[in-house]
Amino acid sequence: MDSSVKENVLDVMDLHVCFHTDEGDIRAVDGVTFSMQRGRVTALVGESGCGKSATSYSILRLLQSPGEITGGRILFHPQGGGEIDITALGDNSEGLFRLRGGRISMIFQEPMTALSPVHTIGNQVCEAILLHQKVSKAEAREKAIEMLRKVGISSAETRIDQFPFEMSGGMRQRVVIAMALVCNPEILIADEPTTAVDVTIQAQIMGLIRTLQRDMGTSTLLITHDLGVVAQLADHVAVMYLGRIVERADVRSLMKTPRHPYTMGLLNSLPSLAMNKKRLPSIGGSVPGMMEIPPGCPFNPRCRYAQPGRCDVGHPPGPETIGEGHEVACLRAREIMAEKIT
Amino acid sequence: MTRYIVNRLLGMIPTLFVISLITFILIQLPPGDAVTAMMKDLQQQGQRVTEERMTALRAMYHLDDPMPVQYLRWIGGYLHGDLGYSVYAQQPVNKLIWERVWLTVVISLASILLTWVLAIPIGIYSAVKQYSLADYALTVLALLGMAVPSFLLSLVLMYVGFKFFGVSIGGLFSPAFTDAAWSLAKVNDLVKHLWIPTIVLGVGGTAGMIRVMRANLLDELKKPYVVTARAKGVRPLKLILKYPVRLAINPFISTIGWMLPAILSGSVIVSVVLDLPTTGPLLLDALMNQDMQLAGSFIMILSTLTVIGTLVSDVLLAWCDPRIKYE
Amino acid sequence: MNEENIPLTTAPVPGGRVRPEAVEKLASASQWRLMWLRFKRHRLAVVAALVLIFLYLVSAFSEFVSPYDTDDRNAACILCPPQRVHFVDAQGRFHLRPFVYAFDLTIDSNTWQRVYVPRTTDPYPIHFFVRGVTCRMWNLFETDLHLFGMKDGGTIHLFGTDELGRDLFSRVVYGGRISLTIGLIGVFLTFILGIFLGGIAGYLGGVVDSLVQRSIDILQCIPQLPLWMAVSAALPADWSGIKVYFGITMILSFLGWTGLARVVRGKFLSLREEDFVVAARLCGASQSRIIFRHMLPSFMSHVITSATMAIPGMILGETALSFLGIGLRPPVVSWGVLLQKAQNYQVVVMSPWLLLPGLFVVIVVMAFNLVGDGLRDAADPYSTRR
Amino acid sequence: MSLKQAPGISVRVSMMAGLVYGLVLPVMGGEEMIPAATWPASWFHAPKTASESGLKEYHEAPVLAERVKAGTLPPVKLRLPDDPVVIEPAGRIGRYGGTARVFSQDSGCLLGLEPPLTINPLVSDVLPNLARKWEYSDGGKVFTLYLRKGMKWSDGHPLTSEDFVFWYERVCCNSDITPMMERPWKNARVTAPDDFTVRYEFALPYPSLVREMAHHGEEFCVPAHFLRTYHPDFVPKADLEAMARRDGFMSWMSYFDAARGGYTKYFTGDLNGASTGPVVTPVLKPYVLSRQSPTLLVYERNPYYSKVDPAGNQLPYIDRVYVMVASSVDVIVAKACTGQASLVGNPLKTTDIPLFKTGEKAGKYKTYIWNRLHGVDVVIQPNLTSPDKGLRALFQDLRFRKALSLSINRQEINTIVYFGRAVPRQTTVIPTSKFYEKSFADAYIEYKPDAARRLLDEMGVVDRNGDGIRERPDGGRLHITLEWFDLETPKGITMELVIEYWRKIGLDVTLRQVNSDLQGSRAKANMMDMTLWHADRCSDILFPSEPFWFVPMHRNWEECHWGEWSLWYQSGGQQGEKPIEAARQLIDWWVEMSTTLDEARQIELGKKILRSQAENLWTIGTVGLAPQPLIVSDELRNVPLRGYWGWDNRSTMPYHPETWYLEPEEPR
Repeated sequence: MDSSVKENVLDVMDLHVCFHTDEGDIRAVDGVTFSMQRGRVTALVGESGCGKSATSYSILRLLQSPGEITGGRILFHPQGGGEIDITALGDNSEGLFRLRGGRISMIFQEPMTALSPVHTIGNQVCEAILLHQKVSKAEAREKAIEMLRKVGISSAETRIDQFPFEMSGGMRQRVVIAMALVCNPEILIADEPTTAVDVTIQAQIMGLIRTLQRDMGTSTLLITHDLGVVAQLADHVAVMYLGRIVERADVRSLMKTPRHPYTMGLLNSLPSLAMNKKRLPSIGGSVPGMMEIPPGCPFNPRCRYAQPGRCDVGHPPGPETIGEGHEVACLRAREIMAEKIT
Repeated sequence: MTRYIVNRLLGMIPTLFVISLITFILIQLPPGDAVTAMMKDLQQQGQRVTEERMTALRAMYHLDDPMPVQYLRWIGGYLHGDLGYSVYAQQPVNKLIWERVWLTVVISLASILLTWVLAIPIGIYSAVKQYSLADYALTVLALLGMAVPSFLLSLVLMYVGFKFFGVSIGGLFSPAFTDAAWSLAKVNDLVKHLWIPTIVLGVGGTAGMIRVMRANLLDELKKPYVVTARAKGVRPLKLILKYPVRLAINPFISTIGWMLPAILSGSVIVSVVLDLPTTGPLLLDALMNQDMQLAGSFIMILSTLTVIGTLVSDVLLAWCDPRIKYE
Repeated sequence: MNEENIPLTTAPVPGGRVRPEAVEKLASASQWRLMWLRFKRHRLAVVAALVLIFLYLVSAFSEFVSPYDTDDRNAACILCPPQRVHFVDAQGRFHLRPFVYAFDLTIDSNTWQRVYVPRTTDPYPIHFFVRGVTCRMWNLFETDLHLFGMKDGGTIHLFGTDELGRDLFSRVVYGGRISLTIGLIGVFLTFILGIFLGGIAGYLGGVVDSLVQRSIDILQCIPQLPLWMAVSAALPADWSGIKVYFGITMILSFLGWTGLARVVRGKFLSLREEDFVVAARLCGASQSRIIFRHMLPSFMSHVITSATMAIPGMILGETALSFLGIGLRPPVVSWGVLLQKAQNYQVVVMSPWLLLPGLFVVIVVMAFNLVGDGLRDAADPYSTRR
Repeated sequence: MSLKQAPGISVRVSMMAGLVYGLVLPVMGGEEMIPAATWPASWFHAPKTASESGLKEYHEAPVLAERVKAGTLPPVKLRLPDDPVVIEPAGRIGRYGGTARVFSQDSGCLLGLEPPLTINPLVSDVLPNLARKWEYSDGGKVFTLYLRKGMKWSDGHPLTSEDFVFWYERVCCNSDITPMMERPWKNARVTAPDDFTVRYEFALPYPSLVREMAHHGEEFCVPAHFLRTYHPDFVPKADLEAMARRDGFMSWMSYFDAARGGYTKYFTGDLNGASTGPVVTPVLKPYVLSRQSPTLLVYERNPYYSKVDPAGNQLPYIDRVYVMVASSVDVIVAKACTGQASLVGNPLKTTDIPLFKTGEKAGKYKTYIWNRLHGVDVVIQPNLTSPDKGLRALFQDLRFRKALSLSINRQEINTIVYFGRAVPRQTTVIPTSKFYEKSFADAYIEYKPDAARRLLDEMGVVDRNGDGIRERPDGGRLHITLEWFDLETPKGITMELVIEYWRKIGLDVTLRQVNSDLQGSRAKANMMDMTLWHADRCSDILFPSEPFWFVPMHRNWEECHWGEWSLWYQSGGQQGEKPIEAARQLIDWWVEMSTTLDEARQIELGKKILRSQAENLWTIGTVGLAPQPLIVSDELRNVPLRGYWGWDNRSTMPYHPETWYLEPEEPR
């Protein structure tokens, strides 16, 4: 990779997303900043309702009313150099249309309904090709079949003319992945790709994404709430809670030395083989609704280390670097680290 | 699929048989018969209404045969295409019906076309621009279209047509053209007269369709495959038309089958108010005068078309929605 | 975005902070409470609902609201146009109490036309809660109290008069009583028939189901017109107006149940396999309990919506029947009957105010449709639409 | 004439005399008689013939002249009878050409009729037409018609007495064609002493035949030469059935009926058969049917029509007549007001006269006001032989019928419905009739509700339970259902007023509108409490032979007030119920009146019958001699400004529609 190409393929800077409802404006993404390393898998982890999907949707400007990006910038650094500020692109601008599916593509959680039931697989995949590449229909069909074979669909030539409902959930997810990667995008956003499929298929899908990502060098943003998937696929991780990033680090250091109490809680509640049939520990309380974000550190009501008067007052703590590429948004991070060591 | 169609066709025969029985009973239910109904017209024609004349007419048209015999003669004739002879109009039934069919079809098709050409785009627009001012305005307009009774709308339009556009009242041609040979002027005159029934029939249908289209489209717009398509970079207009509209339109395609009888029956009330020689008033007069042959045969034709129409609409639905399979 | 289920709350708090008790109250709201909350937000539907309530009240107290009885004839003003209500008189003076002008009747000997010219010299003030024509309120007790009327002998015809000099305003108010109730009762019957037949067909299936399906097909195959005519012709000749009215309601509901039955059957079929139904059966719930306690509520909202949509159909049906001369007939007064005599060229040219009942039909039908719209949106409280 | 001073409404009636064609518009108010000067004097006597008026050569319509030049038509002299009749038009000599437009309800009024005899404009006398003279002999049992020589059918075939004999022997006596023969024609004899004389012999004297020959005489002669090819006596029935089947007819009987020009307006062999073109029944009328479509019948002029105008021009003037078929009366009125028709009469309602008059300028037409011939527009008939014993007793009590009549405010009906232009009167003949006396028309027409209440109290019909409705003398509920059928006259609006008047004196009567077959079947089956009709047959032409409202001799849909007594008379006493003395007296008078030739005796008996109606109120009249609006296009000329319009004179027969012509102002 030559030096002129920036280290990060995508930088999200202080992103704000707000949902206007009759009950008032909900700040789903409350100032998120992270970046994706080129050719690497970056994971966004958090319980449902923490704003990770809203973030991923904003990257491709897929948010529709009542959701709206109210602040921050998203910078994309394509392979060939230059910089595109995605938030600045016009809603119906050509630039945005060429970006979507051409440079950045996305796969979704629900394989059952992600494909149009009344159009054949071939029709939908070829459409993606024809939108972004000047090729004839026959060539597009050839490429589609090639891609379907690549994602592991047997006898792709016949399957291409089938309808989605004639395929299993896993198979359909493979088609969605094929459709996303057929134009060799630079970034793939995978919004909980394995949540809706059973465990065996989950492993295959993850294996597929890993191999394709490596072969095609696609930098991938993985949205998930499953730490197991993160551990297997991700290189770099950001943990989100109530619309904010509470901890960011490479996967190994995050797994080994989590600094933020929430991350620790998440990891503790992971069943590990070593556990001998004890009740799984879980984080007390439940995620408050978007409308009842507590003052101070949003995690303080559920945090074991919370100190009244410090954690539950003032603005939520900003990110603080406490290690090489390791940031955490917790006032007492260092103290906890010290206590833990002793 | 063909096996399905065959046994549906076989299933029709008992249905049609029951319908024919019910139709016959319905028409013969009220007292009196076609001849007594003719008395009023005979009087107006300036003919003498005497007891002797009535008995002669009854004998002439076998109206004094017992009911079962009349039923068998009627249904027998119907089966091999002979629709019998209308006592009231003194002419063969198929001549009466075919004379008026071309106009009824023209008006019905025109209004159906108007309905589809208006309802679908408006339905789409008000769904996409949901809760915008345009959406509310179009909804209220659609409701108004459904709410105004058809005879009132046709009356007012007829008067407006006459007052401001000089379109002669009632009928299809202004007096000068009633018997003139077909010329461009006559066609122009016909078109000038046609827009009133087309609007009245169209408005009613359009209103209903707009609201159904809007509801269907709103459901489809929420589905994930729309988001997938957007993520693929499909342009908005193409996206809406190719995916959600394609699915939202399915129920309409299946209503094409239901249009079969409607095309032929034409709206009775509008035709009576606008004095259009369509099949609607023909059926109304036949029923008012208990003219069994004409009314019965015409209802059987409509019922047959309806039953076929339901089959056609099921087949169409299966054709345009691969998920539906009929074994 | 799709996994966040935007909760419903009552009191919005700036900055996205909400009072906890509002959230609490919402969580425990019953199905109907939820529907009402959601319905309230559909402004157009609320306005329509108010209009309907107002019209139903007016027709309920028609004896009180209308200044005259339906058959009071005023031979002096045959076919006289509506009297306009004024506040400012000819000299520009403003009067708090509204007034109307009397008419001067001149018969143009050339065209034989009755020409009514308002006599602006002496205005007749309108009084409220005035003693007037005595009539039997709901046929129970005598009363002569009226909402508005004249004191010193003048006549007031807000909507003008018909060819016999009868006050059109009073006839429209009384007519409303028939037309509006014909819709309710008709729909109620359709409701019962539809749910019962649809239900047993959907729930029991088998022979019953195919029988009901077959009869629905047949009924829907026969064109509407002959069914209407034959059944209305079957009404015996000497029936009084009111009996004919119930007869007509039966006709309209007898033909209207097929649509609802089909929908209910479909719902029953799909619900039968639902887990909560199987669970209820496992707990040993009786057949009827399952149907009425579990299955019905789940699609009651849909049924209510289609019912409110059916009422306008009934009202329009009544006017259509009257147009064809096979519906209600004088001396019964309904909007259909009033329109029957009014929808011809002569009326449009000479006395267009006779078409006013048509305006009321339009208003009521639109109002019911709007309320139906509001109900349909509110009926599915779990729909994610805003 | 000023209206009753209503509170708050001051009434001024402005009298504006409008000048129409130089005739002062008649003074407003029910005009009893139309002055004879309105029509040409020659219309009151037998029409002169060409020779009598010194006419030598004749002229014909240009369109016929071309056919003569082309050789497809003999010259006019050969087409006209030897000595054609001269008819004087009401206005001036007309202009040939033009196309008139009329609605199916009025087709007879413009297309005209050609019976052997015709009626004078005052509907009081019979005049010769096809026949030049007629005479009775053998005490009224023998009736002889002397036809004019050289008359021809519209296909050129000569009209002879054979056509009259053919009607009786082949049509009237054929049991298939006429299953039930009318009473006087049973065992009669019709012979043809020579080609132009027809002799009728009857068992009983038949004096009213001359009036029937004028009123519906066209039924008595048929194109024998044409009908021979469709009659079972000349063509084997099997062939007839085949021809019928081929032309889409149900049976040879309906095929023959169509050929006879019966109910079918249009008989053609080319429906789906092999014949060369439309075959049309030959007629004697001025116009012949040529084409038909669902909404239009086209009639062309009859080249062999037998009459000429004083200048020798063969009538009629108008070339073509479009008869338009419309689906509803309301649309007809709308079309009439926008000038789409040359003449409109029957479908017009009296209450719409202001609409017609205000639309005159825009529609380019004038609204003529003729007099309706009905003695009374609405004749109310309580059923004297009602199966309900209680009602029967009440109705048969003269006091009850008087109460019914005295409680009707005829003046208010006249004002509201007829703009004060009709005449409140009891059911009786029209003033121009020779049987008429003023007292008959004035019987019990005063508005005396109190007298009516006293009469009911006298009878014991009082309100017992205080609900404002009187009960029967035996205490039972008194409820009367009046079933009525809406035809011709404004019955609905009148009855809503009458019902209210009766309610004011405590009688509970409900209206129930029925359609034509219910009216037909329930009236004949004597199942009606009360019904009503329009009292036609009140002129000298029909009253002697069909006094429906005055003598129990007829049973059909028009009446229900003494069905059982009529049945008793019709069945010669075997069926029905023996009428009460007064009613039997009526029958005797009528039978004698209809069989005596003595004019004075006929008048005396007629007056007895009418006096009995005036005294006994068998039926209750409301308002009569009503204005009949007639929309006449400005193009249509020679239409008399005033006339009598009704069934008795076939609306326009005495006013010679063949003399009307079209003066096109600008191409419409």
